[in-house]
Amino acid sequence: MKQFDVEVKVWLKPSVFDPQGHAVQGALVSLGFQEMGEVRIGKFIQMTIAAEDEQAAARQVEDMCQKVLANPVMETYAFDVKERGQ
Amino acid sequence: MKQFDVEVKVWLKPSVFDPQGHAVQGALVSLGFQEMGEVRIGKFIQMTIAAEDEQAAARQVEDMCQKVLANPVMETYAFDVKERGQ
Amino acid sequence: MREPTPEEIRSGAIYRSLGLTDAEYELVVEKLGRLPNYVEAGIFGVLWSEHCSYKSSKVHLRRFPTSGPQVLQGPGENAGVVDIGDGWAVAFKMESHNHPSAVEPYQGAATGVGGILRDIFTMGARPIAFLDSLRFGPLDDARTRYLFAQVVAGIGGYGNCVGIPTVGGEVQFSPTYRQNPLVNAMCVGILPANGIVRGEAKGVGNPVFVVGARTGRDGIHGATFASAEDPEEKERSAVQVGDPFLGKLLMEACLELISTGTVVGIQDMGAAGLTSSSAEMASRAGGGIELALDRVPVRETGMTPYEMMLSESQERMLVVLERGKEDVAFSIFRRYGLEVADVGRVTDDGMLRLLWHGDVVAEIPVRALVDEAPVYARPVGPPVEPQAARIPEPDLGQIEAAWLDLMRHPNIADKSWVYRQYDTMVRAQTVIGPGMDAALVKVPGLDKAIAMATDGNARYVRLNPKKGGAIAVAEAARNVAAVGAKPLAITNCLNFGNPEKPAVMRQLSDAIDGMAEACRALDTPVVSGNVSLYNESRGQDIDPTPIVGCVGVLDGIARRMPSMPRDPRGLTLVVLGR
Amino acid sequence: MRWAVVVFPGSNCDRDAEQAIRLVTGDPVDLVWHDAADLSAYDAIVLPGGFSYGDYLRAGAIARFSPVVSAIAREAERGKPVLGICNGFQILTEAGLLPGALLHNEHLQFRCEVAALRVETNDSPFTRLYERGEVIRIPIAHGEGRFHAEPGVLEALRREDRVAFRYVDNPNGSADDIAGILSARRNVLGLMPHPERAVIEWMGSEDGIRMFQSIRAHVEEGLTHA
Ligand SMILES: Nc1ncnc2c1ncn2[C@@H]1O[C@H](COP(=O)(O)OP(=O)(O)O)[C@@H](O)[C@H]1O
Repeated sequence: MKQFDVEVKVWLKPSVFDPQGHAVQGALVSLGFQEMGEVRIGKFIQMTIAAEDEQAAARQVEDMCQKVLANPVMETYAFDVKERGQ
Repeated sequence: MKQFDVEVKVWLKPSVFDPQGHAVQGALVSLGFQEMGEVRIGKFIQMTIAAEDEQAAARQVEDMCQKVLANPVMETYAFDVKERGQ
Repeated sequence: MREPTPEEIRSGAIYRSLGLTDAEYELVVEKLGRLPNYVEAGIFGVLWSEHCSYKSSKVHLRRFPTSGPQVLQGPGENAGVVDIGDGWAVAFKMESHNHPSAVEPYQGAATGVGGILRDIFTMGARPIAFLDSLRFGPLDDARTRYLFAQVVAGIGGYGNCVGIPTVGGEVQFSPTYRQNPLVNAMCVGILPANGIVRGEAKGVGNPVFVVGARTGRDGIHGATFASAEDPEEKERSAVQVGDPFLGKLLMEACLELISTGTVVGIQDMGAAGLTSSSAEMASRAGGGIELALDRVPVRETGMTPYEMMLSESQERMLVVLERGKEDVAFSIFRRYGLEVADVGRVTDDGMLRLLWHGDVVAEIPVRALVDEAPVYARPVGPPVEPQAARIPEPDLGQIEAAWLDLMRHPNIADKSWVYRQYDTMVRAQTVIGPGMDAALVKVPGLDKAIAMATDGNARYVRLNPKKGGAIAVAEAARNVAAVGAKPLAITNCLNFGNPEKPAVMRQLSDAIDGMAEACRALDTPVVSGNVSLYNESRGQDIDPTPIVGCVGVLDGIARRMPSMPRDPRGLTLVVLGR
Repeated sequence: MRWAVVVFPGSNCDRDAEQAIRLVTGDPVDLVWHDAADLSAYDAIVLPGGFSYGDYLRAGAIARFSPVVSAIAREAERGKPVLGICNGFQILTEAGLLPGALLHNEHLQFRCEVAALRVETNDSPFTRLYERGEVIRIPIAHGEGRFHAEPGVLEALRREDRVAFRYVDNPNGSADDIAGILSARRNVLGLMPHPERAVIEWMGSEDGIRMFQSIRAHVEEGLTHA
C-alpha cells in the first residue's frame, strides 16, 4: 500500500444561490475591492489515504465525494491525488 | 485591466483541533474507508477580480486574505491566481 | 434553447411535463379560448398543482369549522389571526417541507422555516416563536440518522439566525417514514388586533414591488415537485439554499414598512414564486395585475420570462404600495441594504398580464388561474372498520424491564438532543420553553402570554382515522390547557399519501371529520393550515399524519402552571378523566 | 448615564439587551445602527448577540469592518466599559479588541441551555457586584463559542486575572473552560453566555442583573469622581 495526499474541493452548483459568497462579496466591495466578480464559498478538504496505486486512490476519493463529502443534489467537486513524498 | 480567476484555500492551523474534519473522518471510516489518515476541513473560495497584471492581482488577494478571508489567530491560507482565458 | 410553440405544447403533450393532465390542458384551452403559450402553460401547471390549488383536499377542508368570535382572519390568507384581548392578536400557521427535506435535509428544513416565517410577518405580525413537528424512520438506519441530524440542524440554522426562538414541537420515529420523512414547521406572531395586513393587490394604479433577494434559476417547478411522487428521481434542481441573514433583514424591513401604513398588500413568494404571489394577490382583490418582468432584479443573465415566473428563489416578497409612497419603501429597504424594484401595477381588467420589454408574453384571466382552478371530488374508498393495534403484552413479571424499554424508546425518550440545538430563548420572552406540555411566550409589555403546542399520532389515525384526527386536536388543546392557558384556535398540516388512491382519500376525509368534531367541541376553530399529499415511495403511502398546532392565551404570567411543583412532598396526586 | 446597544445587520439580541438594561438600571438606552461613527455620547457600550452578516465566513468577520467598530475602539481606548455578548464577543475578537478567537463548538452543534459559570474575578467594571468564586446560572446559545488562543495568550490571561468567567461544565470545548475574558485594561469584557436572558424571575435565573448593576455602579462612580 502507498500513501496518498488528497485535496478535495466542494462547491455549490452554479445554479444554486450561495448566500455566504454573496455576503462576503458585499463585504469585499465595501472594503474597497471594487473590481470584484461573484464570490462562491465551498469546502476544502485535506486528507491522506492508503491505496495500491494512484488509480485505486482516485476511485476511493470519488466514492467518498459521492457518499459523504458532497451532496450531488446541489454540489460539485474536484479532487487531486498525489503520492506521498513524490 | 485584465480579469483573473482566483481560488483561495483557508484551513485551520495544525495546532487547532478541527472537529468537523474529525467527524468526517469518523464517518468515512465507518463507511469502510479504513485506511484513512487525519481529515482537515477548510474553506474553498472562488472569485474573479480585475487587476493590471498578475502581480497586482496577487497583491490584492493577499490583502483580502489578511484582512477578511482568514483569521491569522487560527487559520492559514494559500491561493492561486490565473488570468481569464489563459 | 427554443421554447416550444403553443401548437407543439399541444401536439407533443409537453403540458404533461409542466404538471397538467390532458383534461386540465383542455380546460386551459377552453378558459383562454386559445392555445396557451409556454409561459402560460407553465403558470397554469404550477397554480393548478396540488400544492397550490388544494384540488384534491378542497372539498373536504370545507368541513372544518373556521369561525368564532375570536377569529379575526380564517383560512385563505397567508396565516390565520385570532384575538387575544387587550387590543392584541396572534397570527399563526403551519406548513410542510417534506419533499425538499428528503432530498437535501438541511436546506429543505431551513427553507421550510424561512417560508413559514414570511407567511407570518406578511400579516403584519412580529414573529415570536417557531415549533417543529418531525417524523423519521427508525434510528437504526444510517440514512435516517443523517436526515434527522441535518433536519434539526437546518431548523436551528435558520431559526437561530433570524432570532426567533424555537420553543416546542415533537419528533417521532416509525418505519412508515423511512423513505418519506415529514418536516412541518409552525410560526406564531403577534400584532395589534386592528393591524392585519392582507395579501391583496387593491387600488387600481398602485405600484407593485419585488423586494428582497434577486431572482435566480433555483427551484423552478418546486410546486409541482412538492406534489410529485419519488422526489429523488424528479426535479433535483428544485433544491434551494436558504439565506437566514437576508430573511432577517427582509423581516425587519417589511415590518418597518408595514408600520408606516403605506402597504396595501404583501405576500411571500413561496412555492411558484412570482406566479402564485401575483395571481393570488390579484384574485383576493378581485382585480388584475400587470408585471414588467424585465424590471425584476435577476441574479443570472439570460433568464426567460418562463424561468422568472417559476423561480423559487428564497427571501423575496411581492408588495403593493399606496401610489405616491414609493419613496418610503425605497428609503427603508436601502437602509437594510435590500433590493427593491418597481415591477408593475394593479389593474382592474381581471388579467394577469406579463410584459417583457414592452411585449405581452402572457395574459390570463386571474379567475381562471385561481378561483376556477380544478377541484376534484376524488373517489373516497369505503369506510374502514376501526382496527385494533396488535401490541405485544408486556411481561408483567418483568415490569421494570418493560418500563425501561418504554422509556428508552426514541418516541418517548427525552428530546433535549433536538431542542438544545435550537435557540429557545432569544427575544428574551420565553417563559416556558421545550420540555413541558406546551410552550409559553410572553407578549412584550403585557402581563399576558401565548401558549402553543403541536401534536399528532399517526398510529391512532391509521387505526381509526376519525378518532385519531379528533385525538390530535384534543391532545394539542390539552397541552395548551396544561400550562394554564385557554386554547383559542388551531392550525394544521395534513400529511397523507397518494390522493389518487380511494383508501387514502378515505383516511383524509375521515381524519378531517374527526378533527372538525373535536374543534367544534373545544371551540378551537381552524384558522390556517396546509396539505401535503403524495407522501409515498414505491407505491407505499405513509401512515396518515395530521399534525395539529394549537394556540392559546394566558392572562397573568403568575397564573402559569408549572408541570412539576418545586417541592412535591406532601401533595396529593389525582388522575382526572376517563 | 446613557447606554448604547449597537445593532449590526443580523444582530438579534439587541432588543433583549435593551430590555434588560432598562429593567435593571432604569437608564436611557439607544439602539445605535452599525454605521454610526461616533459613540462619545455614551457611557457604556453593549455589542449584543445574534448573527451579524449571517455569521458568514466566520462569526464577526464581516461586522468588524462596520464604522461603529472604530468608534467602539476609540471609546474603549478612553476606558469606557464595552460589553460584548456572544456575537458581540466574536466581533471583539475579530476586531482585535480582545485576544483569541471563537471556533465551532467541539461537538459541532449549536447549544442552547442554562450554563453554570464560575465568577473568576470581581476586579472589573462588569463583575464587581459578584463574589469571586461564586457560581451563577446564565443561558448560553451559540454554535461558535469554543474559545481558542495560543498557549502564551492563555497564560497571560491567567496571570493577569483576565479570565472573568469559566464554565463549570465546559459545553463547547473552550480552552481552559473560558466563558468570558477581559481586555488588558479590564474595561472590555467578551463573554459567550447571555446575561440579558437572566434578569426576571420567569426567565429562570436572575443572575445577570448584577452585571448590568456593576457597570452602572462603575460608571456612576467615575462620573462623581470626575
Ligand atoms: N422537534 C422538536 N422541536 C422542539 N421541541 C421538541 C421537539 N420534539 C420534542 N420537543 C419538546 O420536547 C418535549 C417532549 O416532547 P414529547 O416527547 O413529544 O412530549 P409529549 O409526549 O409529552 O407531548 C415537549 O416540550 C416538546 O415541545
